[in-house]
Amino acid sequence: MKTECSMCGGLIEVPDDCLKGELVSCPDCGTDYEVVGVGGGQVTLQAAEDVKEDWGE
Amino acid sequence: MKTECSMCGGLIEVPDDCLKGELVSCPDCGTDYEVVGVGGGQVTLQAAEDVKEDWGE
Amino acid sequence: MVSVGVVGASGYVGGEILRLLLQHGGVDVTLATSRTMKGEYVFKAHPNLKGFTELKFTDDDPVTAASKVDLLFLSVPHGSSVKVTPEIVEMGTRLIDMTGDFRLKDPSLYPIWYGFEHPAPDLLPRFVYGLPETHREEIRNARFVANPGCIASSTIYSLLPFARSGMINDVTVVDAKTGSSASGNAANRASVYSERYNSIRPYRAAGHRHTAEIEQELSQHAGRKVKVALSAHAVNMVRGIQTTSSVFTDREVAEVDVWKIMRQTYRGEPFVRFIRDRDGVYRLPDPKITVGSNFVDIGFEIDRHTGRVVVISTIDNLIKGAAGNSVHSMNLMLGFPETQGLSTIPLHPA
Amino acid sequence: MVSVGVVGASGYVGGEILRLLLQHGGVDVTLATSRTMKGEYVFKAHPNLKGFTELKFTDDDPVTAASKVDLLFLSVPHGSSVKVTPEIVEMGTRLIDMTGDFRLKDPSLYPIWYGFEHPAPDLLPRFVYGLPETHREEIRNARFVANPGCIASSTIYSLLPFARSGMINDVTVVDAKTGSSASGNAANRASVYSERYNSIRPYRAAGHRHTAEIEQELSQHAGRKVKVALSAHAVNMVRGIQTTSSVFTDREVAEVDVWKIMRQTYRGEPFVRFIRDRDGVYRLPDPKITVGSNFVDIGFEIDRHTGRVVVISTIDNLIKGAAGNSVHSMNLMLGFPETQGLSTIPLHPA
Amino acid sequence: MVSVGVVGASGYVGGEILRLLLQHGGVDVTLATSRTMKGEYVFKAHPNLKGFTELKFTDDDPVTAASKVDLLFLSVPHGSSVKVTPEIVEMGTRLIDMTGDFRLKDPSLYPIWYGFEHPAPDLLPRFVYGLPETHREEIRNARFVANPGCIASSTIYSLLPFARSGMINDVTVVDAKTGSSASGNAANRASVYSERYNSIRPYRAAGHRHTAEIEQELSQHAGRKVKVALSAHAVNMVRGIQTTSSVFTDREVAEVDVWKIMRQTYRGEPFVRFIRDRDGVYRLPDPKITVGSNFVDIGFEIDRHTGRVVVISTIDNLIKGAAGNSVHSMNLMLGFPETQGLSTIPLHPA
Amino acid sequence: MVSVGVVGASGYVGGEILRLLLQHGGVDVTLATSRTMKGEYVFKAHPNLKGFTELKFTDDDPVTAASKVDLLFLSVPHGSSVKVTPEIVEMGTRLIDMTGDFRLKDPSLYPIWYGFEHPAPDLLPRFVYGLPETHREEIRNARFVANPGCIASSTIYSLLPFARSGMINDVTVVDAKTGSSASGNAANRASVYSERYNSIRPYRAAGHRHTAEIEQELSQHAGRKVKVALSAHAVNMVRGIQTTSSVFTDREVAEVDVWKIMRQTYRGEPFVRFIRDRDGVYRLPDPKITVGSNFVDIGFEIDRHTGRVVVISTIDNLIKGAAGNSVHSMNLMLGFPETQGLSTIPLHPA
Ligand SMILES: NC(=O)c1ccc[n+]([C@@H]2O[C@H](COP(=O)([O-])OP(=O)(O)OC[C@H]3O[C@@H](n4cnc5c(N)ncnc54)[C@H](OP(=O)(O)O)[C@@H]3O)[C@@H](O)[C@H]2O)c1
Ligand SMILES: NC(=O)c1ccc[n+]([C@@H]2O[C@H](COP(=O)([O-])OP(=O)(O)OC[C@H]3O[C@@H](n4cnc5c(N)ncnc54)[C@H](OP(=O)(O)O)[C@@H]3O)[C@@H](O)[C@H]2O)c1
Ligand SMILES: NC(=O)c1ccc[n+]([C@@H]2O[C@H](COP(=O)([O-])OP(=O)(O)OC[C@H]3O[C@@H](n4cnc5c(N)ncnc54)[C@H](OP(=O)(O)O)[C@@H]3O)[C@@H](O)[C@H]2O)c1
Ligand SMILES: NC(=O)c1ccc[n+]([C@@H]2O[C@H](COP(=O)([O-])OP(=O)(O)OC[C@H]3O[C@@H](n4cnc5c(N)ncnc54)[C@H](OP(=O)(O)O)[C@@H]3O)[C@@H](O)[C@H]2O)c1
Ligand SMILES: [Zn+2]
Ligand SMILES: [Zn+2]
Repeated sequence: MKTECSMCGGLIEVPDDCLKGELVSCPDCGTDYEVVGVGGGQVTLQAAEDVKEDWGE
Repeated sequence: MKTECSMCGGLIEVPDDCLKGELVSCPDCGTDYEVVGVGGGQVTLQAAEDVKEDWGE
Repeated sequence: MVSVGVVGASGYVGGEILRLLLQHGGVDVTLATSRTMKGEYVFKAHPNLKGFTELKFTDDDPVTAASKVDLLFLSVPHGSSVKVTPEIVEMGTRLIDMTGDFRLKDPSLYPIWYGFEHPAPDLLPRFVYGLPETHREEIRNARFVANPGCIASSTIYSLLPFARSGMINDVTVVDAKTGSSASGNAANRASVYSERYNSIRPYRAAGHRHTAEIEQELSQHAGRKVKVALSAHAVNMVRGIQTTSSVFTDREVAEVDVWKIMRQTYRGEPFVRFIRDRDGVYRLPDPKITVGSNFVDIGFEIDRHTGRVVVISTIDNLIKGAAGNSVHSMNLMLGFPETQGLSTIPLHPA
Repeated sequence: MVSVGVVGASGYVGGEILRLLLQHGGVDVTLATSRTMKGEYVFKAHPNLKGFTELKFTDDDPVTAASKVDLLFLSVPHGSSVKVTPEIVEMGTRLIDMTGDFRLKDPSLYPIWYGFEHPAPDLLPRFVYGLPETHREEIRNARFVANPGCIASSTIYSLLPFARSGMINDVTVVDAKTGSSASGNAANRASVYSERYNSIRPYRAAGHRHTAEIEQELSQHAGRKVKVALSAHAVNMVRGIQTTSSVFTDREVAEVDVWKIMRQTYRGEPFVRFIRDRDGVYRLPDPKITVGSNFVDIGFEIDRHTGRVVVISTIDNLIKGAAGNSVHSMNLMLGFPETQGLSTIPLHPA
Repeated sequence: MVSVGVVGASGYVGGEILRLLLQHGGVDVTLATSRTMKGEYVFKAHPNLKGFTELKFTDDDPVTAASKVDLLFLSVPHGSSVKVTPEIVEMGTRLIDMTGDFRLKDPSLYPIWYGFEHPAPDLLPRFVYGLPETHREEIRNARFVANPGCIASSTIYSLLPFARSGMINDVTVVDAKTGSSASGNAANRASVYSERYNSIRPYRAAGHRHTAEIEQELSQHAGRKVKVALSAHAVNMVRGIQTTSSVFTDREVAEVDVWKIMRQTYRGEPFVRFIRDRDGVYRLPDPKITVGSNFVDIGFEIDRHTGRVVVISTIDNLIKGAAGNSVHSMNLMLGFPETQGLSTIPLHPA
Repeated sequence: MVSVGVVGASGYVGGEILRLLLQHGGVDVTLATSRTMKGEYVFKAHPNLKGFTELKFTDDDPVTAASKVDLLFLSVPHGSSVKVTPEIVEMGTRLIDMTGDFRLKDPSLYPIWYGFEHPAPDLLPRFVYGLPETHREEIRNARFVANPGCIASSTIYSLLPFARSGMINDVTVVDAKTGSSASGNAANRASVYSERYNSIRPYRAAGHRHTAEIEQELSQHAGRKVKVALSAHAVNMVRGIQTTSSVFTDREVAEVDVWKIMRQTYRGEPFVRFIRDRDGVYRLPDPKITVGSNFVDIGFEIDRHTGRVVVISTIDNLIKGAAGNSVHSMNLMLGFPETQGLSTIPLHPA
């Protein structure tokens, strides 16, 4: 099932059998989301905390 | 104190206060030695086992 | 099958057009000219083509060449197209001109940016600026296309969403980094490997010609005069262009705002990729992962400290910046599927 | 459509197999495993694939992976295939193993060249050495293929005509130069850019593992024991291998003789090119014009002064030296046209 | 002879300090620490030093190290200096700190740019910002020096004449291109050769830490708040930094004006060269001809179209951007001739 | 002070001689000639020298040049020295000839290896082959020195211990890899950056001229005819040469035996380093850590499988392979300490 990224408008693929608490990320902008609601062929996502790792430069 | 490498003839620097069991290596050929005897301003070395690590290629 | 020819086919762009056409499937390459390599196999200049064609260079002049094919790519240096193009236009052969000679609409810009008075200003309106994403329908109906400059197209792709949305103002600073193939195959002191390896040569700190076409195109979309301060550097690689643009915005913009205008501008475009990630090795566009393909990769970062959006884009100068874009135009002009012959995945690592 | 999977898909060879399969048209890539990147898009490891797939890595173990597909590519380090392969063989899933674990027929060679006693010597005969040019029919009928090593295949292609014709004798000296991707994606002190740039690292002056498979394959064709003195260097580039071999011949050979055995050996082969010219920039094989393709380019020079033929060949280590060759084998195994998905023209210049 | 030590001596900057000191003639290097290479010859980490020293690494902690020498170079990562420096300051050993931990005067900037609350804000005033051209007399009298960041120093050298003369206004846009050694010797996915070769990585499009020290130093000279919009890219080479700065000026400036402020600022400076030529291969600064030396090369171009001066400067990040500058400071602190050990001619071509 | 001049000073070797002499301290460079850059500052050709000299090129012909100095370096292409040297020899000015025109003792070798009949065979005995390690005393007393070829000197350094000890037999296979500067500054299709980057060009698979001088020098030491099978490749870098030699020995040799002959041959030599380690990144010679210095780095590996010793050596072709060696000779000829001006530590990483 696909849902729209609230940051960039990209399509995020979420497995049909996903569970609350699973993590997904947007292929376009890299925003991480947590699945906070499932049901009725719909899924609700909440942006996870943004921990940007250092590139090492 | 300096002693000669039995492999390559290079000079190996061994600290004056070295102890038996200490490891030293030859700056020219990389052979590792264990200090097996000390005394009288002299030191006896024995080549340590050659464990060549992989370069990762 | 449609027959196409390439004039200036011994050059780097010419060679790349040949490579794409030989894999295209819809056209027949029947002519490749070179003044210096007449009679040689084209793979003498382009050794990669060995095994794919036994075509030989002829020294047909451009006008003769145009008389022998259905569509002609003219891939010669700036200033040498305009000498022959009027006659070709008259003849009516479909023409895609890789030079800058017909890119500018305002003839008065030629003396300023190119250093010559344009000898055929009346022909300028008959050429379409060959950027498919902004001139798709015109190209479909065009007989004469002026293919964009390589730094120009990378810059325009970056700034277009900002121009369209009215976000752009003041002067936008653009820092361009190009590989060596962007300056063609000429052998001279400056192109010698020993001099260019390990170098970052600021070969045009100011006054780069592409400024003119960038401003022309962006101003159209912005509905006001857009100004660009472009500095171009040649870096230690052969292919690829990266442009880093500082767009100063009046009001503070959020990431979501930028995404919105990016999507609006490029929805459905087959050759635009967005590259932006929070971690990993490739967080923003890098020619390393674009080269070899017809993509323009675009990404951005917001700089609150100075009120700008840093927009970064990369292309393969010989493909999206030249041959690929022109084959895209050819596809539009001749009614082929837009992406035919252009969907190769880039290599990684390479 | 046939479903295929890749184990070790986060690696460089795994990524290249994915790239080729995504453009192949005849197969469905349904599985890509990584122990460390589970749940990530494959384009996180292989950013070039962005826009071509939304597949994500799973962490299926190799045996489970084998149970889910029609054909499996196993692209993990040497020594880790042999631990899981017996179970896969039992299951019967078609398998192309990229490691050296099943390349040698003589189990006694494993301790000498690989440093381990082979745990499943009885399986060795069930694997075909996956060099299509020499084992085409066997591969067609194979379920289990051991794909050749990259330096090995470049060397074998060079020396095969000499082995077959009985010209080879004594020891043949082979100098190999490889790009960095030949050693995979591991991050360690030796693979750091600052250490490896501008370097020529003689990383295996003697004792290179591929010696064993080179001698095995050539000896078969020569009908006598062939010996190879191989020294391998890592040079300043990412892709490509060049091997320069000194073949000492008993009797004086003429250019025409060498051409004859070359033609005899490679007539009709779709992925072998001969590169030999008297002038121009590319007179002998150079990875620069091979990389990006599935070609092996072969050329030679006769050295009367010392009675040798210098044979030079180049391949893209990730394509003809790995992923391309394995897809070629897959085509044979599954009945696709041999060249399907493998006919890309290399880039020049790049 | 004065005895000096280096903490973090296995790193790239540490190694470069060792190289310079071993050729200096006035000091004795008696101590080089590494936590991971204790007991190894320093040439194991720095193979270039083979034949020049038989010194071995110790794992003395920084405070112990400070107790054993007359002057200590602290060449460890950001954030790890501040943990040990207070104790060293108390001890009174002369210290040159290569990190950013004591470069900023305003402690409130640390959380913003470095992500940590400064634990010893009272010590900040006791450190001199170690840029000899602007703080020469202070350094002469200093016991504690905070050596500038590499991109920071290149940028400051470029913009200083404009800051001093009051020409600078608004935001100055700075595009930085660095070699790989600027990010140290750490092995990780991003530093692997195969990933970094042929790449232009916009590793800090906005928010680069050096922004803070650049603004601090320039504002002092300008007598007003100077703002800098810095974007940093890692390019395909090991050593060298180039910064291209767009200085927007209120009034139109002529070439002669720029020369004047350049001369005023840098008259008599032994390590500043002006690079500006109308023809030839090297018309503006290029790391290619700076690397290996302690020079900062500066040049400029005037862009009337947008009312800016493009100022370009290059340094060797490990020398003028780190080790060389710190040895320059050491010379001042210890009363050696300023240029001792620092006058090597760069190589060309290389 | 002694005055010295350089003919062909616009070239890469000429520029490197200038660089070394400007830092030498014992001589005055009073003359630098170029036919094409008369009146220009030498730093126009050699931008690294900016700040170190205000010398300008003259177009004095070589003979006039010789009349104005105490010692002349002749750094022009092969074949153009012999046209002017007889006159200079007559004049008696000390001369160091960088070309191959006076390296061979046997005039009959010139047509074979250089393609010309030697016009002054009687002068050949008056030149000393300028390899200080083997001809030290002769050079001290020489007026005329023929400086060795770059690949030749790297190869001779590798093989000398084997020749002297009688270990060498049959044909020794030598694989050479060189940077681009080894072929001078000429701009032509093959030297263009876009063509040479990322390339491994087997530019002389057989028949390399240096073979003749290698065999001449080694045969002298071996007391028998030594034969060398040399293949030369140009790789992707500017400076540095690596030669990998396969020395086949009659009887099995042990590591300790090789060390013994290495020590015997090079005891006390200031510019020879042995590079051989069991772990770490640099286990054998690599140009990366030699370039910029006057060292020859030598290492080896024993290959029991084929009964050979693989000997590897690296030099900086412009220093130990040319300018450095010639300054070493100058030091000997003029009574300076041998190492004066030549003891720079190479850079790492770079
Ligand atoms: N390189 C890029 O990335 C790029 C990108 C976009 C646009 N372009 C534009 O594309 C055109 C071709 O560029 P390129 O990079 O292929 O250049 P190139 O490698 O120098 O090739 C140009 C070819 O044109 C021929 N030529 C040279 N001077 C000529 C003249 N006065 N009249 C007719 N033919 C002449 C030459 O072939 P013979 O001497 O054998 O006849 C030469 O091989 C240029 O206008 C360039 O600005 C280039
Ligand atoms: N590179 C070449 O040119 C080339 C050519 C011919 C053949 N080969 C062979 O192809 C195979 C793959 O090479 P590569 O270059 O792709 O190497 P690579 O880049 O290092 O990738 C190997 C992958 O295997 C996984 N892996 C590592 N250790 C493993 C273990 N112990 N068990 C299971 N999986 C493991 C890793 O993924 P995770 O950690 O994410 O699971 C890694 O990404 C090797 O056998 C190599 O010898 C390589
Ligand atoms: N590279 C440049 O161009 C440049 C320029 C200007 C300033 N700098 C600054 O100079 C300093 C050193 O940079 P570099 O490039 O030399 O880095 P580097 O190559 O990473 O070396 C740093 C060394 O410090 C040691 N180290 C690492 N973490 C440590 C810790 N937590 N505590 C104590 N020691 C630690 C490591 O040695 P062991 O693990 O062996 O102890 C390492 O070799 C940094 O602050 C950097 O920002 C660098
Ligand atoms: N490059 C190396 O690594 C290396 C190593 C060992 C020995 N060598 C030898 O050193 C010599 C110089 O090599 P290089 O690399 O410096 O070559 P280069 O860069 O081509 O320089 C040679 C210079 O000689 C001048 N020249 C060219 N043709 C000439 C002629 N016919 N008569 C007189 N002058 C001429 C040119 O200067 P103008 O045109 O300005 O007069 C040119 O700059 C060669 O004999 C070479 O074989 C080179
Ligand atoms: Zn998104
Ligand atoms: Zn030893």
